[in-house]
Amino acid sequence: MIETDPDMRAVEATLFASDQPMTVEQIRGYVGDSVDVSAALTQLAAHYQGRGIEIVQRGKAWHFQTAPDLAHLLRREREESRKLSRAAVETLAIIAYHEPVSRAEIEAIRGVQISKGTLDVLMEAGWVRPAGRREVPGRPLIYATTPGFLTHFGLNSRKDLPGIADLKAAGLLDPIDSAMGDMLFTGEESDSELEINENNA
Amino acid sequence: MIETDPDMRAVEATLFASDQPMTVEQIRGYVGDSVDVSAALTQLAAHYQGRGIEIVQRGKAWHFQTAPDLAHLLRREREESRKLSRAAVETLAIIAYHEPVSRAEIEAIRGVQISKGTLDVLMEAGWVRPAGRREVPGRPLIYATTPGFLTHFGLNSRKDLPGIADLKAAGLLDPIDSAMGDMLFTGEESDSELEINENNA
Amino acid sequence: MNGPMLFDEEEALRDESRRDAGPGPNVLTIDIDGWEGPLDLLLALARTQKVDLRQLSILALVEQYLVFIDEVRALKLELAADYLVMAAWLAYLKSALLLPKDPTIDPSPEELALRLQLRLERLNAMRESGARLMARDRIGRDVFLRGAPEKLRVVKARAWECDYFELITAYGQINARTQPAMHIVKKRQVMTLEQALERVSAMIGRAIDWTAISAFLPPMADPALRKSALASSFVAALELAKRGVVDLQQESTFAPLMLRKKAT
Repeated sequence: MIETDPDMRAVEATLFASDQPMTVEQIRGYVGDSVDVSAALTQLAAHYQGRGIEIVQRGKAWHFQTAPDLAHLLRREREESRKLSRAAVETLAIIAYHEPVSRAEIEAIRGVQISKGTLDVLMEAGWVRPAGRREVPGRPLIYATTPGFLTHFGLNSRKDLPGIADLKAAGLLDPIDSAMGDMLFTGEESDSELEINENNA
Repeated sequence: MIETDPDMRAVEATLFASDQPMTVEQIRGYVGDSVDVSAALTQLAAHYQGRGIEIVQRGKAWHFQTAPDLAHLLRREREESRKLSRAAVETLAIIAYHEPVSRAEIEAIRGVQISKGTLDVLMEAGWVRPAGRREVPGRPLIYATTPGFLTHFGLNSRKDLPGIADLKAAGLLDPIDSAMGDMLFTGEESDSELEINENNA
Repeated sequence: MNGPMLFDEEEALRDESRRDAGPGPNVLTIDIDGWEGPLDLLLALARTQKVDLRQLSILALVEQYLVFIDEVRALKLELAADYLVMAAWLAYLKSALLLPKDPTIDPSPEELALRLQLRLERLNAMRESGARLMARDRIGRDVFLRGAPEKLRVVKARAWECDYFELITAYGQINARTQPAMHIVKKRQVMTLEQALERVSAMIGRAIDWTAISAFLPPMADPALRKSALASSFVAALELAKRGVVDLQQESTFAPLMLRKKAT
C-alpha cells in the first residue's frame, strides 16, 4: 500500500518541511542515496491528484501547494465600513450635480483643493468613474457617477437630485445665515437686562 | 472517492495553507458553514495515517506536521532548538502538572526560589501564561500552560502529559499536607517501610 | 556538576550519569554551584541509594548529606547558608529519630522524615516529568511544520458609508459657502431725534409736575424700538433743556431722570 512505502513517506515529509522548492538532488541529501527520489515524487504527485493539495514541479524543483481552484477559500473578505470624509462627500456631491466634471472644476466649485486620495476613495466605493477627457488644453480627466451611485442613494436618475431651489426651501442651503440668526436671538436676551434698568428708572 | 470530496479538499487546503494551528471554527470561517469541518478533519486524519505527514489535534487546534519517526531525516544538526535550563524545565513541568499554580507553590516543590528569568523564558516561549490570581491573602498570580504548549509538545490535552495519571494516583500532585493526611491515615505501610529503612541505616 | 542541564538527550544522559556518580567520598571535584539548593542536593544523594524513593532510608540520607557537607567544609569551599541550615535541621532529625520516642514532640520525627521524603518524591516526580516532556516529539526538533505555508489571508474590503441626506446637505453647504457674500443690514424700528423732540415737546406741554422720562416713551411693547426711543428722548430732553424749554432733575446716579416744563 502506498502509505507504507518508506521512500515515499521520507520524500513527502522532506518536501513538506522545506521552506524552499527542492530539486531531486536536494531531497536526496535528506532521504539518502538509496531512495529513488524521482520515482517517489512521481508517485506522490499522482497520489495527490484531485486533492486539496498537490505536488508540482517548477523547473527542476518540486514543491507542495494548495490546489489552485481552491485559492478563493484561502482569502477571506472582511467588510469594514467607514464613513466617508467631509471632503469626499462634498466631492461626490459636486460630481453628482455637475457631471462630467474635471478635478480643477471640482476644486473651483468647492473653493478648496482636493487631495488625490479623495477621488480614489470615491472610485473604490464604486460611485465615481473617470468619464473620458475634456477637450481643452491639458485634456484633463473628467469624472462622472456610476450606476452603483444611483443604486446606493436610491435614485432613479440624476434628475431626482433636489435642485438648488429645493435645497433652499428645505433650509439646507444657508447654514451660515441661520447661524447668524442664532446669534441675534441670544443677543436679545441681554436686551431684557436693559429693560429691567428701565423699569427701575 | 476520498480525493474528490469537495469538503475534505477544502479543509485540507485550508489547514495546509495556514501558518498556524486552526480550530474547527477558524477553518469554518474559510470553508463556509455548509461544511462539516469536524467530520472532514477526522476523515483526513485517518487518511494521512502512516504517511510522511499527518494531521493532528492539539487542544482545540489542528495542524499538519511531519511524522515523528522521520525526525532523523529532518533534524537539523546545527540548529538545535532552544535549550532550557533545568530550572526552566522543572518549572514548566510543575506548572503543567499542577496548573494553575502560584510562584510560591512552584518554589515549595523545587525547594528554591525561582529566578526572575525562569518564568519569563517560559512565557516568552509561549508555553506559560498568567491565569488570574489565587483568592488567598496577597492574591498571588497563578500560572497555567497555553494552547501553544500543547502544540509544541504534541499533546492533545493535559491528560496526555506523560505519566500524569500515575502521578495523580500516587498522590504526587497533591500538596504535602493533604498527602500527609492520606498517608498517615492509610499509614502503616509507609511507616513500616520507613522503619525498615531506619534499621538498614 | 556544572551548569544547567541541556536538553540535548546525549548531554542530558551524560549529565545524569555524572550526577548519579554523585559526590562519593572519593570525589574531590565538588562544585557546590551545580546544586540548586539543599533539596536538590538531597535528591541527588537519595538517588545514589539506588532505591525507589519510597523505600528511601532517611537516616542514611541524612548521614550522606552531613558527610558531604563536612567534606565541602574541609575543602574550605564556601557554602551557602541554606545548606548549613539544612545540615543543622538534618542533624536534629537524625538525633530525634535515633532517640527513644518522645510522644510529646509534635510533629514527631517520623512525620518530619516522612515530609522530607514526600518532598523529595515530589521534586523527583517533577524532574522526571520535565525530562519526559522534553523528550516528546517536539515541533521544530522531531516533527516539523510546513516549511512554506501559503498563509491564509484576510482581505479587508472597505464599504464606504454615506447617506443621501449627507450628500445633498453637503451640496447645499458648498453652495452656501461659495455664493458671493452680500450683506444686507436688517431694518430696525427706531425713533429719530426729530421724532423724539417733537414727541417730548408735545407731551411736556401737558405735564405740570416732575415726570420721569419713561413716561414720554411710546407705550408699545417692541423692546428694540423702546430702547431707541429712550436714547432719542434723552437726547431730546437735553436739547430742550438747552433751549430753555424744560428743567431736568436727577436725585442721584441712576435715579430716574425727571422732566418738567420750565416755569415761565
